[in-house]
Amino acid sequence: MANLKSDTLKSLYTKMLRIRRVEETIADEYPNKEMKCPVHLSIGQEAVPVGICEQLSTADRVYSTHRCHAHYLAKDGSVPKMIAELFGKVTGCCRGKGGSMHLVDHEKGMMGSSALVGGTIPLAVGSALSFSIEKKPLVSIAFFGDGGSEEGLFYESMNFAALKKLPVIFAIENNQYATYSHQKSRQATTDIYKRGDSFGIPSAQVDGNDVETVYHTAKEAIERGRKGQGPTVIEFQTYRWRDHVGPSTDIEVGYRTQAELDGWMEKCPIQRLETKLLAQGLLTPRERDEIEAKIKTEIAEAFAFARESRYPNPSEIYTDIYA
Amino acid sequence: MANLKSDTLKSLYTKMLRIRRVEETIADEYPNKEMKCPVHLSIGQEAVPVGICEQLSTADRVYSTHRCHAHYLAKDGSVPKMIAELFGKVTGCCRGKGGSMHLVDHEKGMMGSSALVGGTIPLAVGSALSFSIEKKPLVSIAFFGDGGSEEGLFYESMNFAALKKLPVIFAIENNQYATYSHQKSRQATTDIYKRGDSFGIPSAQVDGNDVETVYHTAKEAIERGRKGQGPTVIEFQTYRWRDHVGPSTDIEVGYRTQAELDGWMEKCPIQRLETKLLAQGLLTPRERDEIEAKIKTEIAEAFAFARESRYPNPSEIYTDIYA
Amino acid sequence: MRKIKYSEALGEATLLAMEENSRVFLMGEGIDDPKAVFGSTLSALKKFGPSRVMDTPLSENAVTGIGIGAAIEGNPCVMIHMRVEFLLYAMDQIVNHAAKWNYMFGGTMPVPIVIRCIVGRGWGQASQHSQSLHALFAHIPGLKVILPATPADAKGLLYSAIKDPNPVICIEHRWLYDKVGEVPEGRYEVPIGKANVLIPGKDVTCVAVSHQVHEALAARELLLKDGIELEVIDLRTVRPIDTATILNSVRKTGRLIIADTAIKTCGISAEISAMVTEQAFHSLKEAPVRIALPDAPTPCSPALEEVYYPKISDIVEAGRRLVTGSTGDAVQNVPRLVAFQGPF
Amino acid sequence: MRKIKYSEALGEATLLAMEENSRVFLMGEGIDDPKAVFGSTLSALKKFGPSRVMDTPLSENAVTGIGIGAAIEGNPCVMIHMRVEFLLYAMDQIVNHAAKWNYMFGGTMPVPIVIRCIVGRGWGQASQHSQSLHALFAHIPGLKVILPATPADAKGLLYSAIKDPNPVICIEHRWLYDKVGEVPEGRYEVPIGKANVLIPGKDVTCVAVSHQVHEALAARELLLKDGIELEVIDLRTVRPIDTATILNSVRKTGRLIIADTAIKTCGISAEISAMVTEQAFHSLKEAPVRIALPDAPTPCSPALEEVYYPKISDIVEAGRRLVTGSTGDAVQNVPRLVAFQGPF
Ligand SMILES: Cc1ncc(C[n+]2csc(CCOP(=O)(O)OP(=O)(O)O)c2C)c(N)n1
Ligand SMILES: Cc1ncc(C[n+]2csc(CCOP(=O)(O)OP(=O)(O)O)c2C)c(N)n1
Ligand SMILES: [Mg+2]
Ligand SMILES: [Mg+2]
Repeated sequence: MANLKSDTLKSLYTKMLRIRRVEETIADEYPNKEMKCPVHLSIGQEAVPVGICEQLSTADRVYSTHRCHAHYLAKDGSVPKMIAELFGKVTGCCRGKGGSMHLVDHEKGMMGSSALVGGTIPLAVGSALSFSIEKKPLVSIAFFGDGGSEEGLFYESMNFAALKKLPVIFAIENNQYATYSHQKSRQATTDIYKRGDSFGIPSAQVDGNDVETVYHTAKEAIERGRKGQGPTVIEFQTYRWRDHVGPSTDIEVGYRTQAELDGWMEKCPIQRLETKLLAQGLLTPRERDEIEAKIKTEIAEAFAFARESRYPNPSEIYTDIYA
Repeated sequence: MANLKSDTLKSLYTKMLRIRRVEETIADEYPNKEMKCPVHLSIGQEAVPVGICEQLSTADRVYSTHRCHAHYLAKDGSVPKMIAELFGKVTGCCRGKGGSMHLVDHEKGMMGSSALVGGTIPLAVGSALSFSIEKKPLVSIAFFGDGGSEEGLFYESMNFAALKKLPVIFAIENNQYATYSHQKSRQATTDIYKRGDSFGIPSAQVDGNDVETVYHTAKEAIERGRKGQGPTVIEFQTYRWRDHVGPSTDIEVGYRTQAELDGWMEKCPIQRLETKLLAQGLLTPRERDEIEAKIKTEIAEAFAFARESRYPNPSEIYTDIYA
Repeated sequence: MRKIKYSEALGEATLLAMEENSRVFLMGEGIDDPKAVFGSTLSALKKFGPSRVMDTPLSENAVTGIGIGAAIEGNPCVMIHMRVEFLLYAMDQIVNHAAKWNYMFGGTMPVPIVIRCIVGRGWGQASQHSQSLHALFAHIPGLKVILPATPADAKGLLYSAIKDPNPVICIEHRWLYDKVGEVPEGRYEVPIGKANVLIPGKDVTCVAVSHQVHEALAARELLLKDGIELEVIDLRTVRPIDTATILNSVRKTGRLIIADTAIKTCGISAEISAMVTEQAFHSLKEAPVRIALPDAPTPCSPALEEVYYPKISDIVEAGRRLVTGSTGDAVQNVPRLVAFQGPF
Repeated sequence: MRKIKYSEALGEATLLAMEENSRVFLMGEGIDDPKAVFGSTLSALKKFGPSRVMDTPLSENAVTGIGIGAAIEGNPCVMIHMRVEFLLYAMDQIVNHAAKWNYMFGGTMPVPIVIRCIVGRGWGQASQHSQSLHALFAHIPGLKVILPATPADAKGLLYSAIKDPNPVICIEHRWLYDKVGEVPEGRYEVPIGKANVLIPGKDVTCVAVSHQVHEALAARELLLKDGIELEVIDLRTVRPIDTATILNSVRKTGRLIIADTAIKTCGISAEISAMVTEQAFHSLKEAPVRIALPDAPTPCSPALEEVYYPKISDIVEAGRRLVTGSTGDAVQNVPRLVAFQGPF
């Protein structure tokens, strides 16, 4: 594993921090009831989308899930369009039709996200099939959770992708929980990646809270895809800090312990990288503050944009049902 | 592997032969158009159902597929009720409502078969779940093909069965083809059983044309199930001699070669056992002829029964839609 | 009579059926978690624990099939999906298997499964979490399909469904869960396939489904101010349909409004309209009116949700139009039924 | 004009679309095998080979999703399932994804996929291989649903469907495959959403779907002997429905028969009846009549199949009843439409 260049490291840091601050602001603002849609926050899980998407072009594709904020932002989705979408405004990335679970940016290669667990896995394989047919050296990423890996779609999709040697990466964000059920109460064996092996797909399990590891593992997979060598399965171990849905923490619900959460908060992917960059002098405290300030402004502007934007006209109910 | 007793061997032989002769007669009679339903023959594949079902009680369960004749007969289904069903008569095992793809005998533990590939896999797991809830030392068998193993249902079912340690055996009859498509054009890796491994399920691949091997492999799996140690995956390698559907051979269709078929016909499960039994003096030519004669009479009687039986009354269309 | 919530009534029916038959069990994703399907599995969970209130993997298709298999084996199963959309993963098991198993096998294979699922509405749940899909199941012989609209029916219909030897789809609207109403204690059955004349009226029949029952009741009050009496019938079951109760009413009033929570085209409202026209054409003074969703997926934006869903005033205007030939002035003082607020 | 088979017409449309757009491709189980979906993929296979006529694993759900994904990416996909029942494995991908993707994402995500599937009938195919499920799809905004009934429409509608930027479900009745008819050569489009008045008639309108179109045409001949003129309309598309053509006809005749290949309850026949009653109530002389399947799964036995399916004589009797008030004597000389004989 070659060391990453400092530019890359800073970029990874900035992107993760941006996602964190956007989601924290959403959480803070949520009680005002301006964002009238369910929100599934990725706070704590920023390293996986950022480590992967950093290496993608806009022609490479990402498909996502109900928990899609981080994927959208990592794939360079616009913050104002995202916030406007959460506000249900016509300036949102879906013109207000989708909401928090359905962020999209076709031009950036963010192909959408589904509220049906597992539902986008085959769609991502479909993009990869298209790349293969058209002989384009592009890759497609299917992001999904440990819960999503229980859907039959995952296995059918792996078999197809391996059979046709398609450039798709099955990027599993294993945060151990589906809503309030632990993986152990849902899966016979918890090493999800081994199921990829059984289809002859190169598969790995890695620390999903270390953005550099994510980057390196994804790099290999992306290269394999671009070279026409087929799919890769990567299981990223990570953890969700907030409630399954909504802005709050959820220890009081009783399905997990504060100790477990604390343990994972110590592995904060942003803090880890920041500590290292500061220690190695690749980032100065001042630079860090500048980044923070820039993000803060960006977010404030995005919220202002969302607030000022108008709602869609009632007639929009009937537009875009068909292309 | 202990040697089987001669009674058991003769029983296996007789059951396989009975299935073979019943299906050959169906094939011969089919052009008369008295059996107005699609028939999927198992000729060449008799060892798997017989080797497994020989060890089951009527309280143990079997779920089957479109190719269900052999499973029904191996589970002691009645020949007259089967032929009457193919004739669409009210004396059939489904009162004429099901036909060749839907043989059933609740009292014998033959729980039905589905024309949807993969469709019965979870149903068999459901029986096993019931046994587990009720703490009964019984097992449930899901028979399906290499094609069926491509359905997401298989993986979802394996995970569930392994998670809850259910007494189900996933009995895969890998005859290499789904209709006219070879396994290699449908599956990334052809060792289906390895996918069982990836869920932590004891899994094996064995010669499905050697009834003794089938017997011994199933024995272990059944014991494991009865002891509450969970599911087993067994991939049986076998081969279909006739067309996917209908009574004929199908070399002229062009998807497989005569040489391939010939190779497998040499591995005829019945011939193999017969040769051995005769050689070891466990069966005399005279006994063999008696078995043949008895089966012949049984089949003739079954066809006569079917012919003489009446069709269901038109009003039966509306019966049994609800229990 | 004591009053309880719809969610509690569901819980009572479940507990009762589980107490009476020790083989009844519950399955579903996270149904044993602290939120207990908005409280509806709480009492069962407390009393019988996770062995009979079983958490499942996110594998709707196989899990539904496993429930069907266990039901065939003699363990009546209550399968719970948090949204009706999740059933679309299991359509094959429901339509090709559960609905056919007893018929195809000549009456030897009853399938005592209940599949509970929830219809979402509001708070921007959007296109994939707000569909009302009962018409899909109502089209399939071999299934029964119930939509309890009141706490009493939640108990009585669910209880009947669990005891029914056939596959029953039980569709629960999310906005009903917190509704409070009188519910008989103890054993309480409401027969599947019987509609309920909630309030008689001589002028217009309104056959309403699920949450629309409450909109119809509110519309009735408003119409009374115009001197129009709406007879409100809670359809309760969409397969089989209680044609007799509907026809009796329409033969009396000569006018029919059908208020459904689903898309209009090919919905249950079409079936009721066609059936009534077929069987009571000469009693009809005017064409039946369908109040249902427009032919569009559900949008997320609150501005669009607001216009997407039919309103109480739509029923009022339809009633006026049927009786007087005109929708009249804008409807005043329309109550706002309690809307569900996020985050879920 | 030269005559060709329905199956060949499907093949021509496919080939044409593939020649015009090199990104169009076909997927499905065994579609590249020697039987080539009853011949309908043969010409495409010969010309473009298995890279554009792609065999797939038996994984209907993912494969449908993969087709949707490729379509979104710009490769219009024709997905082929040998029975409409197999689509039930893929309902989530079709209803929750394909039908919603463009809407949910504000018009940025068209899904140019055609999903072809076949309806079985006869030769004891029984409950799981003979369903007519178009009403399930007709209920879903975002989908288009076509049922070509003639060789010409097989070509024209399928061609239009492949060029359409939206998900189109194309439902083909197995008994139509060998029908021969005039089919224009070269580029030939039939617009989706337009019904076809096949033969005008002044007395009774018959809106027929798929194979029922041919039964309606045969019934027309028989009714002429009674001096009754049936106007036969081939509905062609069940979403969106061409209400204008139907209403024009009913406003003229005042009488309506709907002949569908599916179950009656909640079927497309209910929608047509409800829609016409809603919009042309005062033109109707009698209640619309629905000719459709009884509320039962399909039985296997030939004795039961015989009574299960509606007959040409049912349309004749309905026509007589609408005009004269009585079904009259038993209908004589009813033709037998060619029935499909096994083994598949
Ligand atoms: C098909 C389907 N089943 C169930 C749900 C309800 N649901 C929404 S999110 C979720 C948990 C998903 O867990 P996982 O895939 O691990 O993703 P995470 O939420 O942990 O990111 C569930 C069960 C759904 N939306 N879709
Ligand atoms: C869900 C579904 N998909 C496709 C079919 C069509 N079909 C019937 S049998 C068959 C092949 C099945 O192959 P396999 O499972 O290997 O069983 P085999 O016929 O070889 O015994 C196919 C594709 C079907 N009946 N159901
Ligand atoms: Mg998770
Ligand atoms: Mg096979």
